[in-house]
Amino acid sequence: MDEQLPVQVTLTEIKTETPSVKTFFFDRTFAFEPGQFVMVWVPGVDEVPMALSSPNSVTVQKAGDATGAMFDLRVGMGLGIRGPYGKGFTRGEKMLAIGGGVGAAPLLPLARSDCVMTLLLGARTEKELLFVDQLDESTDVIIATDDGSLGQHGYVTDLFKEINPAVYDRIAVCGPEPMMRAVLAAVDTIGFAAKTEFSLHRYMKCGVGICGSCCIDHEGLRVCRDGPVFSGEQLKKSEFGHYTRDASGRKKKI
Amino acid sequence: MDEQLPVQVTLTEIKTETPSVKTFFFDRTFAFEPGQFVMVWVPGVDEVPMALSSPNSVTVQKAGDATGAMFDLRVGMGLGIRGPYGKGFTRGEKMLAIGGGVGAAPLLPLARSDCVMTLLLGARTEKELLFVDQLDESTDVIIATDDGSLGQHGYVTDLFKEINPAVYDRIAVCGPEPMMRAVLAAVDTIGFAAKTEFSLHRYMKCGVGICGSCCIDHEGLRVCRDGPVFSGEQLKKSEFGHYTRDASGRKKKI
Amino acid sequence: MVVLRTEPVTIGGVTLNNHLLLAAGVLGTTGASLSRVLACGAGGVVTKSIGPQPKDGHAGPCIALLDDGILNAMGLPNPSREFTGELSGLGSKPVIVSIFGGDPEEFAEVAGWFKGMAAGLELNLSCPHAEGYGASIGVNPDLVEKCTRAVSTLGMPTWVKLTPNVTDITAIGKAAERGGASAIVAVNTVKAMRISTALRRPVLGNRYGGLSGEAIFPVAVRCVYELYEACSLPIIGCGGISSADNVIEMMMAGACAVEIGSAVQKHDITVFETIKNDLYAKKGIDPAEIIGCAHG
Amino acid sequence: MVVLRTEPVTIGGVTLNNHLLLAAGVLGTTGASLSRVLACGAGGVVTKSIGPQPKDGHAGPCIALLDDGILNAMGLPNPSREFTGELSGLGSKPVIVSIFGGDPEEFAEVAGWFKGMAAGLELNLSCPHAEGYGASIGVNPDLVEKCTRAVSTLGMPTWVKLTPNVTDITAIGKAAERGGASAIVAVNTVKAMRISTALRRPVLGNRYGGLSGEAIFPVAVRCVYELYEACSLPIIGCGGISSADNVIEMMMAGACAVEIGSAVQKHDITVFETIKNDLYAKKGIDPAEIIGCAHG
Repeated sequence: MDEQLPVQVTLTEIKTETPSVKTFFFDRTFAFEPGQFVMVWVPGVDEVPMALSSPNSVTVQKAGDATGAMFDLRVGMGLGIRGPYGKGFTRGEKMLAIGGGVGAAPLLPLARSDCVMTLLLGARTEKELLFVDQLDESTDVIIATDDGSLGQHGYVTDLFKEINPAVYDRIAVCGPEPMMRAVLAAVDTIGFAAKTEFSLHRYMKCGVGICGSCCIDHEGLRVCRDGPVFSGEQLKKSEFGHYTRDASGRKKKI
Repeated sequence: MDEQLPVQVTLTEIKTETPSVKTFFFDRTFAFEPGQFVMVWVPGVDEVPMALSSPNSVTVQKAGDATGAMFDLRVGMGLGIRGPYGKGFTRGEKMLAIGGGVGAAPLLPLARSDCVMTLLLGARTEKELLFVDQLDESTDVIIATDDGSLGQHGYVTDLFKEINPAVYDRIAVCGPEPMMRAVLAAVDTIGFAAKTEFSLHRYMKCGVGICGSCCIDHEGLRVCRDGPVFSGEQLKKSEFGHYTRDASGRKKKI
Repeated sequence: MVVLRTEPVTIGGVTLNNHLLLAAGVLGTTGASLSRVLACGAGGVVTKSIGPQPKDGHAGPCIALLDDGILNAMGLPNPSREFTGELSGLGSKPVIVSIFGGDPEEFAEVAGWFKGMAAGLELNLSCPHAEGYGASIGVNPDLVEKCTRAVSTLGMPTWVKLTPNVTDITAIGKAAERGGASAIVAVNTVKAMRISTALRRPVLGNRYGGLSGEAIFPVAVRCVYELYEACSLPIIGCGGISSADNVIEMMMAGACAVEIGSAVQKHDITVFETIKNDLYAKKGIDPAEIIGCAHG
Repeated sequence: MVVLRTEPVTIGGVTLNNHLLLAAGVLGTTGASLSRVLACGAGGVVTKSIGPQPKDGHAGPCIALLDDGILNAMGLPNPSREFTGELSGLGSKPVIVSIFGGDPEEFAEVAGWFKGMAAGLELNLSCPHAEGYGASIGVNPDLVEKCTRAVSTLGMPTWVKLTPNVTDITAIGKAAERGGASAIVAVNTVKAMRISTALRRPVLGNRYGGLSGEAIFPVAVRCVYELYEACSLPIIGCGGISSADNVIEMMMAGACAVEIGSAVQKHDITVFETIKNDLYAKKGIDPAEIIGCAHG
């Protein structure tokens, strides 16, 4: 197996990105492919998967005990990290990226690798838009907000209807699952499902493909090892957008 | 550690060399340095160290339960072998080799590697001389027998007095310990102790330098790992030639 | 290298496609995952362990990957009775449901949910006793016998998975036998711990965990060997098996079949096909020729 | 990476040159070998186990080298009382004599031979009871207490080495504590077996053996951790330690010092210097700052 005990990192900077999202920078870099995740150990609390937003940062929305505990951490405190794990985005040359809310986190390193031509960025409201400035430096950003406070009044799926998908070789999507499901329907209509990849989020315990907590129906694909990035073809007939499972394994509607 | 479980070999030929010595040929070759030994597992009996007389043979004198059981084996039967272990002879270019009884066994591969100019070979009687023909093919053999039935009437130490040691760059000795002790005294007198190596035999259990059964006084050198080949300088002030230890670790005079 | 002939095999009342089962707790969470592993060549699959109430399991970290094994403390997460819904798509496939409970009544209750739904049941005894002080049910022969009987009386094949964390595993094996077990599975994980010297605390959220994988293979072989001498039940070996040679070794120790878990992490799901390629051949021998042959 | 300050340390009544001891059964057969290991940097040395009568030990093979450990069944070979002659040249060096017996009387008898000759005694409890059916003394708390008391009353530092092959090692630790032990050594080898699939028989002459080395390090850490919570005695960790980080981990679990055995086979006698170079520094911390710190 080669020993993969967590390595300790010390927090060097904590940046509040939006009212519900922070980026935690640490003192070690990890070589990773955009879309891969690390298992982050908040000592004394829990260990949860988080997407790397750069070689030395994770960007996180406060959502449960572990992320809640992280939000109470200060610079100089420690975390344990193991990984990166999983299958990241397949890189194209002229990509379209679609991100919603904290889903923009793994799309930032993708954009910074100079393969994304256009990025459709959505959030509920202007304040919740993530990484607008950073993304602007690497790609063309088109914005939509649910409440119209910035950019188009509506969803990224509305933006998608207005662009010409044919100019892109691949599409990368990351955001709330209902948004991603809607994008899958849209790309499938135009025959782009195979060239579109979605980064899934599922409850994980081990992160390395053994416990089965993150298996999705109906092929039994493991989000931590066969994903978290999947193609639209893989997801079309899956539970994606319909239900997920909780820590005990019980199904929960999305 | 890298797994070193015994490998199975099948006996392909059993050759009676002398009334008390047999060579057992098997169906696998082992890369080894002359002087190294293998741990030979006689299934259901014991596991004991034996010198390799060639890449696919051990030459053995019947001396206890394990060797006794080996003498009852037939072609087609199996043994377990692990190794080779230990430090073999340092190769010179113009070596003198001195062998007594079954001690000639590790000297055969040394002679066959074309570095031995002269080999002094001793035994109690002509019938107990080992590998005379084979050695004759690779080096100049001078013989002594205790009873004078062949060659000089006397010991290899007598032969040693009659040769000129200065023409040799190294000396390799293997045989009964009293014989080897006498040779050590002789080479030490002429300042050759550092260039002379002796192959020791001690009771062994593990063969890999952990149990301590084969440690010799007074430096605690391990015959299986620091030896079995030692220089005369290492042995001068040791138990060599004086006492050994039995399976329980009690001292026994030689 | 011994090779076996390819054939289905019936052990402890369950007919398997081959001798290699997926061990409990490894990818056995959903019907889809169990199907996938069967399609990847496993001869049978054991599910995650199902208990009387839904459980989220322990706080993480739940796993630590070592050089020669895995340390885990999942904490028996399971959806309880809802799991029956996962089995409907598996029909008559060789699926064994792993179950646990805090006492014989709970074992019987959980077992009852799966009657007619699976090829058999495997009792996970490495679970806390309802009123115990942390010691697992599996260390107490009397409790093992009672829990086994509570399930075996329901009439389904009842395998009992033993913990190696006992002074005398043969006493536990005999207790399972008295309780009417159809087969013994040896063994579950070895109680262990690692500490992060960087973070100065145990690497697992639960502190203690179970060690599996290559590190415990010699312990598992020894347990199978001891149980083969002490008990008359068929034995299924489990613990660090990752190659065809390991399977043969387990059989020589006395096992009729094996369960594979940690190797699925190290070598991925293709490990079943890999082992099958080395293990089976048309002209292979009948395993009966080697099962227990190391007892000479 | 934590580094410790360089200093002698007194544990369980014995003053050691540093925290790294040679474990029993490894090169501890002769005074010359013990001296050599001390000269190679060990802070103390434990001898081979000495018993009431001379023993040749088991028929071979006595050892099997695995990828991640060693399996051995030496069978307690020892020269018995004659061993006192090996100690005369060691003077006041930190030498601990490992002893065993079949009952408390034999333990006391053997211990008596070494009074005034060694820095302390370590009881090897992984030996058969004189009238037992193969089970070792170390699985029986009552016997452990009696054997410990029989030796501790003689007044020498008395370390008790526990076997991990029990359901509850804390019960054994407490028994040793009641018996007057000066320190607990955790742990001896894990009962295990390997079978040669080529020769179709166990690789060891004795069939069963003890597993040591890296494979059992997580078991040893867990035992030290459990004993640190259950007992008040100083604990010496043993089992698969081969690096400075392992030493620190053992200390965080609760150990004051460690014994090293299998690593001497894998890394040779220079392992003590290698670990010391990584472990100690002039500006290192007092180990007391980390001993037991993983108990948070």
